[in-house]
Amino acid sequence: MHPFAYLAPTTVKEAVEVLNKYGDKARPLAGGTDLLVKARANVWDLDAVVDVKNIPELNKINFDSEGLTIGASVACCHIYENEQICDEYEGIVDAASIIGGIQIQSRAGLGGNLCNGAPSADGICPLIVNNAIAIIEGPNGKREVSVDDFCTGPSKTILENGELLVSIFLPKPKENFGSAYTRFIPRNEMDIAVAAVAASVKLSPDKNIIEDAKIALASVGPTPIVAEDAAKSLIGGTISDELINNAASLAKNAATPITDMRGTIEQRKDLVEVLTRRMITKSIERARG
Amino acid sequence: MAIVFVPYALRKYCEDKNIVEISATNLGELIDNLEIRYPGTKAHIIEDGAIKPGVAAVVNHTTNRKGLLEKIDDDSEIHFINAVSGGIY
Amino acid sequence: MVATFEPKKDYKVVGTRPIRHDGYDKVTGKAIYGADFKLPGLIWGAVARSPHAHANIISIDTSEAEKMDGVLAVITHKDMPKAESKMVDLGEGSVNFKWASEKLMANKKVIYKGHPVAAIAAIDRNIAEEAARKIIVKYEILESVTNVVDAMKENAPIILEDLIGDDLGEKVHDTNMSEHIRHDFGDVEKSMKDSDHTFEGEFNMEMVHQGYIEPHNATAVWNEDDQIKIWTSTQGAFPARTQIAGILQVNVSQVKVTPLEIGGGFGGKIPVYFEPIAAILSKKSGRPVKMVMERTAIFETTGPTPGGKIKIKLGVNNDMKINSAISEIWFEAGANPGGMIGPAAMCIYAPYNIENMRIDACDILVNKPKIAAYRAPGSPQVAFAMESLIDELCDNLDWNSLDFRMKNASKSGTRRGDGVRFSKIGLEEVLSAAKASNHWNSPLGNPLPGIKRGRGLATGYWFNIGLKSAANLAVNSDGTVILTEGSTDIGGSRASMAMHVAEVLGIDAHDVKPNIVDTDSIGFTDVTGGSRTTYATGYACWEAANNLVNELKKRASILWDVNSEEISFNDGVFSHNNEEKIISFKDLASKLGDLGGPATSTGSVDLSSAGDGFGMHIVDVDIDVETGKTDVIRYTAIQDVGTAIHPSYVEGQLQGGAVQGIGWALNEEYYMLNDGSMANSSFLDYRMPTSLDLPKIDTILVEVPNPLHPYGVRGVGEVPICPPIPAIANAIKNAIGVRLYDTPMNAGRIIDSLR
Amino acid sequence: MSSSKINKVQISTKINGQDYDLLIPPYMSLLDTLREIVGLTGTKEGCLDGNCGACTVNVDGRIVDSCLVLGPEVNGKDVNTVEGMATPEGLHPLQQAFLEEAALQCGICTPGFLVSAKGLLDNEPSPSEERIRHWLAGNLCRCTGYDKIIKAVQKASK
Repeated sequence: MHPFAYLAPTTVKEAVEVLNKYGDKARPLAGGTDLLVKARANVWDLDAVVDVKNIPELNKINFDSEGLTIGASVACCHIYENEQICDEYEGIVDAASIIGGIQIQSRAGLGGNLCNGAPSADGICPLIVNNAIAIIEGPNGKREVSVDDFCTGPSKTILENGELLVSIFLPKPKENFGSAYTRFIPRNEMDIAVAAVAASVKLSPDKNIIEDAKIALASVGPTPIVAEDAAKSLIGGTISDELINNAASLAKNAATPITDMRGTIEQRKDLVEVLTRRMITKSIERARG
Repeated sequence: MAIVFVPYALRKYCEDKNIVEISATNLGELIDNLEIRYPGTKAHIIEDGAIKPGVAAVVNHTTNRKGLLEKIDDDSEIHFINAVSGGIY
Repeated sequence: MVATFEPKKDYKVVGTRPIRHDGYDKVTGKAIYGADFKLPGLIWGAVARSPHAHANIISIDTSEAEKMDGVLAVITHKDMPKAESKMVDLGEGSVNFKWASEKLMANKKVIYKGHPVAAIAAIDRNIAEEAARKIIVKYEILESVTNVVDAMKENAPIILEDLIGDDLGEKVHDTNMSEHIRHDFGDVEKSMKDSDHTFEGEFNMEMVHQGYIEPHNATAVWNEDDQIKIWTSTQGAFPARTQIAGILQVNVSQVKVTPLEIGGGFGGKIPVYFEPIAAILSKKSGRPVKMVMERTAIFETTGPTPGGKIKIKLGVNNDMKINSAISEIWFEAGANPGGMIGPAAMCIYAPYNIENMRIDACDILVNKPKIAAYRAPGSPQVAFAMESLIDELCDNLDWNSLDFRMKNASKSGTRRGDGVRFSKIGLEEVLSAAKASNHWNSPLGNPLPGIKRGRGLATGYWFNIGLKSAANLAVNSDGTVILTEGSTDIGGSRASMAMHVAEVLGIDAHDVKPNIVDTDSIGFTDVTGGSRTTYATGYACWEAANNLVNELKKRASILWDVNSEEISFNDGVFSHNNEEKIISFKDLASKLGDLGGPATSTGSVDLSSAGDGFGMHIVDVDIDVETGKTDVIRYTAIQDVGTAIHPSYVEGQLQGGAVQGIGWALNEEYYMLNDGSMANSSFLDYRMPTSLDLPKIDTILVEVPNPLHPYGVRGVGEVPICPPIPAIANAIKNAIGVRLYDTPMNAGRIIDSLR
Repeated sequence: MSSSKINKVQISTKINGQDYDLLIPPYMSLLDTLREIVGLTGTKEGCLDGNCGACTVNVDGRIVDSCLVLGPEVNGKDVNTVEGMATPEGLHPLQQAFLEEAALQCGICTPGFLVSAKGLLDNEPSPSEERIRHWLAGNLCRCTGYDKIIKAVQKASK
């Protein structure tokens, strides 16, 4: 591993300054579960690692009237141990409780998962279906980016050198909203998704019509995929097996997987269909309460 | 006489038989007598005065541990098979 | 003649469950494993490895690495002692030291990905690893082959130019096939033709790894007097010494190997990897050198057990008897010869009494790591093929597969595939226990909607080896006994060794203090492997204990001034003349100071076999028919264990073996890319089972004592990895109605089979 | 760049209840800090990428893979390892249960399992079998098939 310095700024400003100074030779350290693996595998030759866990904004979970703000270095365990998050953002909790094992969940968080930008990331699709916004600060100030647009390729994101993800904002769920996330893995834990699906729905007051929906797919393309056609097909529809199956089939069409050690194109596309059906159904169940 | 199960590779030296009977009191003598009766066999079993690397001599149920000195009885059966530990190193 | 023993029932120590002697150290973190060992002045070694699976080395430039601060030595193949290319018999196998040496440090070409090309010693591990990255090697990349079919093609690239293959006794040049053997008995062709029904199948398996959690490691000191000291986690200090001496071209007496605690091996820690390299780095740097292997390299360059192709054809008659069997086995050897075709041939038909049989088996080189032993090497593969085909024919002919197995079961006198007759075996008892088991007699129950449930069973066999072991005993004045032995304790064997001694001496298991010592401190002892340790080293302990009793009788004879032959010993008490004079073992021990001084004894054996072992496993699986996900929901392992010395650790062997087999069956594989590299060389993607992937593993210990051991011990460690793969294949078939012929039987394959 | 050009950093940390001031390379993992600097080798290296759990330690009440934590990150924190489980009065109930249930074979994964299981029982004294299996999924054992490990944790549960 290339020897690096350890820096632990206590303000966002300081962190941005130092990240900007080192350019691509520095990375923020939150959970470290991706960073240290990549440094050790010589994927990155870093001169500095910037531990961002001492910056208050990055460590906070905050609810207000608009929604929920999760600091970029908040670990998964703090997410699924938070009762209000468990009540309101079930799809997010689905993901937070299956990333790695308990040891990983003590450290890894959604912020790091997002910045790592893996096509198989468990955390990103649930953020997408919850309409999450990434709050970023950099040398040129603050900007907000929809998580839908955050990833640009395998391990590539819109983050520029010197920019720091500060937090993720999740709008307050509307009435009769439900979200869910699942992945297919050969083992029951400690595995990388062969294919994964997040879904969210907002139901009509009588809970029979889908008023809004969003579907996102992981591990079946170079980035998380927003399956727009599938979601659109649900909107305005009365809940039925046919409606759900049709959306699942459209989601399958949206998947652009490759064949690799984790699965084949055909297997992954089929899984998308199965998992989409299951996640829409689960979102509806949750929305109905 | 002891029964020798002829390894497939040696059957061409043994009139295509898969079993031959040889009398001997120990394994070394048996292999010598086998060579007298069926010339060409010994070189496949013995090298530098010992059983070849990779060959295991089985007397009755189990691999013998006394090499060429292993006692042979009249009702013994002898197999020459691949040494089990061939893959160890 | 080989001594035989009548089984006993009224043991005092054998069959109990004392806490293992090394347990306290291991649960408190005090035990010293290889990587925990430190010496004054210790420096670290690291290796530069080939990124290619097959390439000629054009040049190696070490100058940048040598310039780095903190680097103390750099070596390449030029620093490796040169050995002749010749097979050398080591007593327990054979080795070509030229190949063995070049496997550890490439000479003119690299033949597997990760093949070491240089090694560095530096003041710390990170500097050594960084220096390894600065070794510049120019390669001429060659086409690689990573499966047996490609390796046997007409124009396949040749991996070892100096290999002379043996094709049924004929020499072959320019080949990747190192050996083709055949066994045949009876008239296979005619009997096959005459059979009422014939069934055939081809089975393909991917290479898998032992997956021990502890990385390979070694610490070496090459002293100025050319005495070499090695501390390592090895399954056999003596076989390690033999290999190290051979590769370094020194006498065995110049090498002292101290076995430290070992974190799993399963056969994979019999070969040496870092030990000779660390020694040469020590010689060059003048410092003790420690090396610990990274996980990727462990997958890419150590261990695995062969994948390959197995074809079987069976002829059966309407009386439910197997009439004829023909099989062909092609196994990967890795990049050097010496795979597992011999044992595969021994095992393939072992559970069945078949009059007419033929086996062809080929050992084939591929650009993958040289395979090492892995728990019953060769047997799980052929069990998958044979036991799957047996179930297939039973399905087709509507026969109960357990009854079919009973009807054809091997017994004493049955010949296995290589022609050798079985001695006393317990297969029929195992099958009866399976038939009577709660699992077999329980209904399958109803799965959740969308899930299909199935049950499968299969047998497995391993022959269990004997070989050499030594043990020494010394009596303490407080009546305890020091036991010194040479079998590295990989799973609780210290306890069973101590129990062997305690049973003879009539003392408590904890009054015997077992110690595992270096190669200068005990007689030659073979590997902890082959399911031999409790059998052979236990036998040596038993012998040493009996010799100690005789020695102590002499001491009692001094005490009582009687003839020692008149003294008897029972239940820990020496007596003379119908108990007119008696003294306990402990009391006598306290008086030894005045009775001739310390009492010691030794035991030494060279045994032929640890008694053939058979098992049967029963498994229930749930399969999600939409995703192909398989969950093992119930599992029972039944096995003839001879006599269980410490039943807890015997059960543990059955459970651990079963779970390794479950992983092999469902997910584990070397997923190879076209460039000859392994794509999934991490624990993340290699996917060994976690605790959440498994149910309880129930065990049924069947005890048919082995007459070749004083307490009836049979080898137990390897049999349990043989049945799981076919048992799961049979359960999958039972659940979804489709049979899989390839491993791993992962979700993708299951879904494909349903399409 | 060689490591000698990177300045070492000073950290103050509590390990198994004992205060330590340590000078370490900034890129050194907590695992290596414990093993190489402090000399606590009970915590084992298995994979160095967070997939085996052999290096599990407890930091401020949470179990973590110490191979994925930098030494400097535990400045001011409370680290507990397998060496801190037993007291002068005796073994921790989990350690005792592991011995009695024969829940270890080679023992290399045992420290990680013990620290993980303690992390569970400290907060949930009576977990279900399913919960134990889920909690321990980040710890690989290749020897035992987990059966006896689960039994041992159940035995040490209340």
